[in-house]
Amino acid sequence: MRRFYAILIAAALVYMLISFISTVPSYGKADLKERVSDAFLSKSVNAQNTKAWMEGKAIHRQPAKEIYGKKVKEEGSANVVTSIVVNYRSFDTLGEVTVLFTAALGVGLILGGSRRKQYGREANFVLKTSTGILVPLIIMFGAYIFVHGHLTPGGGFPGGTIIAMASLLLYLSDEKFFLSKASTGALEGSMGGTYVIIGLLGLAIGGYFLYNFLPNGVVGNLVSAGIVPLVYVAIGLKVGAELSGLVTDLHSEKEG
Amino acid sequence: MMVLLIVLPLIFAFLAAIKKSFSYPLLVTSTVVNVIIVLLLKTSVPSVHVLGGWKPPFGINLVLDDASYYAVLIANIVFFLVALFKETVGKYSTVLMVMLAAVNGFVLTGDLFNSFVFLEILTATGVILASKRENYYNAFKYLVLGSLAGSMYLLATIFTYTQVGSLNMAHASYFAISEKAIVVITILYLVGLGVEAKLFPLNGWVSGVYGGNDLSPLVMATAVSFAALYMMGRLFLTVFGGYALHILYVLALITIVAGELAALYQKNLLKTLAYSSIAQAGIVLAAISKSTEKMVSLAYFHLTNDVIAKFVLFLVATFLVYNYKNLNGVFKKHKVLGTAFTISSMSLIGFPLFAGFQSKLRMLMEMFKTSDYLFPAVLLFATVIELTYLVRWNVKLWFEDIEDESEVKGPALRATISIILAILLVGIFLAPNIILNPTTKVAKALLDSTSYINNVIASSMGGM
Amino acid sequence: MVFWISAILIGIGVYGLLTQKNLFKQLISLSIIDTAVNIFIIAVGYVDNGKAPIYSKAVPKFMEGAFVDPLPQALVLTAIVIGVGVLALGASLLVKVKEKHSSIDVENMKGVGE
Amino acid sequence: MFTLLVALLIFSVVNYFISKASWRVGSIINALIGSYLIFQVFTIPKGTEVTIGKFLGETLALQWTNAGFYFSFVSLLVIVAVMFFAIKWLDSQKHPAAFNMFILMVTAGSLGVFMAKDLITLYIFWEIAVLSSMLIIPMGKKESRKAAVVYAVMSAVGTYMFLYGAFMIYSRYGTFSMPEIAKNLANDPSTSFKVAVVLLIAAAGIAKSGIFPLHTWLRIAHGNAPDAFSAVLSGQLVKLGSYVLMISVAVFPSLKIFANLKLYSGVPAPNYFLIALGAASIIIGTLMAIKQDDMKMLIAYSSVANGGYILVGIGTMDPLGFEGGVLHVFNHALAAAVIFMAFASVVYRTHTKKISELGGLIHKMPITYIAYLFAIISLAGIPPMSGFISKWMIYQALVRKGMFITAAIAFFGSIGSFLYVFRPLAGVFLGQLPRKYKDVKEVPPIMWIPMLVLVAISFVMGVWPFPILQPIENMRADFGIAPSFKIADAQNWLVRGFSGSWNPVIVFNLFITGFIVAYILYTLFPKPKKVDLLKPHKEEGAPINIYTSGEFIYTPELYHYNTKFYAGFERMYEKHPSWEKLLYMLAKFFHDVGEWIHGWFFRPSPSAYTFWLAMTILIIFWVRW
Repeated sequence: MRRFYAILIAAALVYMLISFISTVPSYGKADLKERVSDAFLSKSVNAQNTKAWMEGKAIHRQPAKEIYGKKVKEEGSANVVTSIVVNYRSFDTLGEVTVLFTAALGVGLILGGSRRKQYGREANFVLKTSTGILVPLIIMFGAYIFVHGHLTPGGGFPGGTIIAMASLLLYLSDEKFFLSKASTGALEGSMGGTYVIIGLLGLAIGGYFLYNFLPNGVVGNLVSAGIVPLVYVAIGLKVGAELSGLVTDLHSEKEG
Repeated sequence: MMVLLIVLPLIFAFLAAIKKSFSYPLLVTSTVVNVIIVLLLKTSVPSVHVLGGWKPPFGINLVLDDASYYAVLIANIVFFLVALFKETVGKYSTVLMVMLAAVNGFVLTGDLFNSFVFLEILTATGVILASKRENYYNAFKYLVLGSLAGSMYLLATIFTYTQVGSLNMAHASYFAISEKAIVVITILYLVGLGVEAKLFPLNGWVSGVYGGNDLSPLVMATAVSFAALYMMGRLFLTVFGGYALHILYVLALITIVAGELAALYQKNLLKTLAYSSIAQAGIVLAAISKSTEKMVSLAYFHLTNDVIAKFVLFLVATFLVYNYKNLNGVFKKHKVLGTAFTISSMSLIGFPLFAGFQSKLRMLMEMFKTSDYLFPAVLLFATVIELTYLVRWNVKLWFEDIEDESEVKGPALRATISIILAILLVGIFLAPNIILNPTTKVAKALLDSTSYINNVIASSMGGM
Repeated sequence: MVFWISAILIGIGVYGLLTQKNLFKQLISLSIIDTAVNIFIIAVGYVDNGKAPIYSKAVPKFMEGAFVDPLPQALVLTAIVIGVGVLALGASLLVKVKEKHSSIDVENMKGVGE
Repeated sequence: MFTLLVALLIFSVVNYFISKASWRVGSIINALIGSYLIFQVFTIPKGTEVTIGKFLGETLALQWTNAGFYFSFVSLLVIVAVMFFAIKWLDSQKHPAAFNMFILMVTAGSLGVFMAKDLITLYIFWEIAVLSSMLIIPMGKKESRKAAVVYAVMSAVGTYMFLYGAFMIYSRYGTFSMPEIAKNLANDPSTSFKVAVVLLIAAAGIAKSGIFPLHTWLRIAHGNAPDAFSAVLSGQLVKLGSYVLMISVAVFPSLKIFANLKLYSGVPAPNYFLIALGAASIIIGTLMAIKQDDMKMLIAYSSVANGGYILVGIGTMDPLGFEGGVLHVFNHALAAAVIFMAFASVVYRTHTKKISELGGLIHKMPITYIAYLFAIISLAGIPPMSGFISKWMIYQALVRKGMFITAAIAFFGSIGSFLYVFRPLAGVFLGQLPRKYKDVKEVPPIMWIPMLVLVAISFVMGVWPFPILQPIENMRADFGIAPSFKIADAQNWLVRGFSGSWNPVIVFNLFITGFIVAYILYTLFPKPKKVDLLKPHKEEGAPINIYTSGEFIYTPELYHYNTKFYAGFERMYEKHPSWEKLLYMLAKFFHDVGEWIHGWFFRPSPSAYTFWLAMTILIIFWVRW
């Protein structure tokens, strides 16, 4: 009976959501001209006239222009999603980093473990050996991902997660392995601090928090897009440390 | 400048992660610095900070106007006061710093998605605080409800994006959203924010979280509650001016009655106060939903009184509950705490000589002026019930024969702060304008979406 | 169509939350809802025949309709991370719930009645 | 005036700290302040107006009227007597300092109520009085904790109805000032509005003076409050209610306001309704008082009955009835105060308030006995005490208006009052002295002097009532209730009614003569002998086999003739429906609803939360489309 009612309610909710969907432009027909995204894509936010844009009278249409391999004054990352995540809406990302930070903190506080939990089962030979081979590669791959965050798909979060995979692998393969809280915490904290300090430098230099105070370079180059790669490196290391810490917490227990 | 309110606690929190033993001093420092910054900011109201220099509606912007200034002021002072209690804060100082940043961000932000992010941080930190003293199941319930609400909030934000084309609040307010879409958006926002704002059937988490330990009610019932109710006003008055207010009104009235009745039933002191705080939130929401300048101003006036009173009540109650097995007659041992408790509860009821009287009576009068006879009736009915259980508790705590003979040393700091705040409540009764003037400005700022939009637009023209 | 999928997924998540007695399954239902919302967000930004919004040698030029909407993708990135955080918190809480109440099944938990 | 009130409020806090050092000094200071206040009320010129300040754009003001003067004077008499009484009595209390503080606050609050010119000022001071008295009540024994809550809730029900009414008035006329409201109400065409407003305003008075539907708090609050404070509660605080009732029918001239309504027995329907409530209170109060074994609860119920008399008198809006009702305020205040103080003295010495455990105290506490005796004579309305005058006036008015049923009830109440006041008299003071009280002594002079002073005032006013009738006449004139003849005729020593007039001095002389004759007869007859109450038990052991008047006597206490004093009479209505139970059921109902809400919405699992969240969205969705 309970399930029946649950189905009814869920069905009613689905019906309601579907009726809501009628207000959204149909799938694939999104018109970017009406959205802020066009300005992001064409890297022409500074050229917009806010008032006119909001009133909808302005030329929402952005002229086609060459971007890859050019020097674009406004923004320099080839990956537009990255340019949004770490530049246009970098503050969201700071919040996001904070959520993760909070989660890691919370897991630490809630579980409160301080030593490695023993499961009493030995990892097999294949796992052990391959871990030894794979871990450096994984870490390198992770680092590659977040260093190239502004050029290719990926970025700090995936990169960090991949790094955390390495530590997870280590945990799985070795009952004794234990990352000290102090080290992950220190990396986490210092990298988070780096992000904020980069932002504050922007505030000091440009007058805006998280202002891009470095030259943008040429779109598509590794050294380009100003503070974006720096921030992504910080985020990558931070997320890596955080998730490793999280894994550590899940694999630890209270003393005694 | 205003961005420092968010960033400084955050960087302090990150530093605290490096060296755990510094976390408490860092918490105190960050709250003190924040209070100072807030006070310095007074001169720069209204202003808009454009993050990264990306002008709205493209980038994210923080808006400091009269409304958000007031909310930030209250929140930071509350955090400062909480930070003084070293034992209570315990291991949770880093969490509190993050939460402070989140509250400030939630209040200041002018971007819908950004507010979602901060809402989620608030929920996450709230869950962590709630889990103190092994209160895990209640924390989990809060987590489920909170993140469900977060999903609704996010959905609403996305619907707004598809309609408006940006995530900026000023733009959303400026944009004429189609009738059909705005219904969708407001319903989802109402449910999403309703959980934090303790709107009726969505507030099941409150008693577990407020009643579960000695730290979470102190911040959740005061600063976070204030921020959530501020956001309610910001969204439903400034951004979606006027939509869904009648739904809010009905739900708020039900909230008042349900909260009071549940409190009447409660035998646990902290939970009683938690339910009472639900009812008070209902009153505030009902007043907000009237969307006239006077009523909104009174809503925040009432909320301020409630926040002060609740802070004192929880400060005293948590001390009692976690130090004595039996509460009968404990105030005979702690006269100062008792006096503060009584004054605050009388203020909550709305007896003359205390702040609650000013806000309740003014609200009644205003309602009668606009010939709404339902809200006053509900309010007065609720007051009778509120009086019943608060008097019952006061009498029990003061006059019953002592059963728990143990005596805990008088907490000097707690007593001082609670009595000072209690005296402040009397002061507000005598000079209500010290609160009413700012809240009138709050109401003006919340209701005047034109100048809100203009501020934001101006920031994109001329910089900071 | 994708919209429908996300709506149905939300329905499934809600169904799970309503019927499951195991708290961890509820947490997973929650995660399903999160995912559904994320799918919805991504779907909202899709443009027919649009490419991933990354400039490269293949697509060096900004052109109308050439790319899908990058903003929802950025939002989803944030939303996913938030979901992860919440999930981690919930899971760790459940570990402790299990320790304290000896079960994570709503009906078998001890000492939660008030 | 305002400075006076504020000074009182501030000083009450100061006095707390003085009393902390030495409560006796504090209580002496209290008594001195009280005495000063009595002189002060005579010096304020009538019609003085003081503006307190602005509240929400409305001016709050105090105004010194005849009514205010009369009520303040009566209140102060009672309060000051209790303050003097407390100087010694307080050493039996646990919280003397707090008592000193709150009683001063009660004084300030009540004076403020009587001085208020507008409804909001009245409300503010009213709440101050309620709040401070609410904090004194739980200082008594165990039960008093619950009593305080019941008191606060009942009072709040009335008060908030009052407030609702006040705001309804404000939203219509834009003023809180009572004279203006009176003017506006008289010209208002909407009958339903007027009826609603007047009854809402009256609700506060009904709750406070213990009129029928909200009377139950008197038993528990008066019965369990600290003993001397019961005197203030019954003698003074209840009169705040009478004052508000007077406002609702006299200050808002009901005869003019309801001129277009049908008259029943010469009074408009709302007044008739109030009179009916008053009559119901008389019946309930009397019958319940007769049953009580606890002497304080007994007098508490008698306060219900007497509140009924006052309401009936005022409600008639007849010159005689009005004067009678208002004079009854004075009489009952004094009588109830003395009775409760006498009981407080008894409890002070014997530590019990059960009538059946006491007896024979006349030999040990003769002065208290005399004070009590005269007080109950006044309460029962027997000449030469002043109680007679007010009851006589009320009867006159009722008969003249043709309200025979109400008159019959009033007579019934009067006879009933003989029964119930006699019960403590016989049980506490007369009869046999239980052995354990053989060392009981009379209370010290500082405690009996206030009682005797009040009794003396009541007595003098019974013989020569014109000084107290004068302010009442002034009041009546203020409210425009003009009689066709002069009621209090001091020149001819006459009090006039519709059916004749009488000379209080002559009546007094007759009674004194009768008393002297009776005393002579008493001395001529042989003296009664004393029997040891416990003697048979000591000689014969367990007295199980003793059987008397249909009862087995298991314990010596059952020998006491006060046990089941009015058993025969009580049996006639022992299965009566209990209103108190009904109110408790209501309270239980809200409590259960709270439990239900708690169980359905707040306690459950995440699933249930999800359910409610989904339902909320769906319901809103459904309502919107």
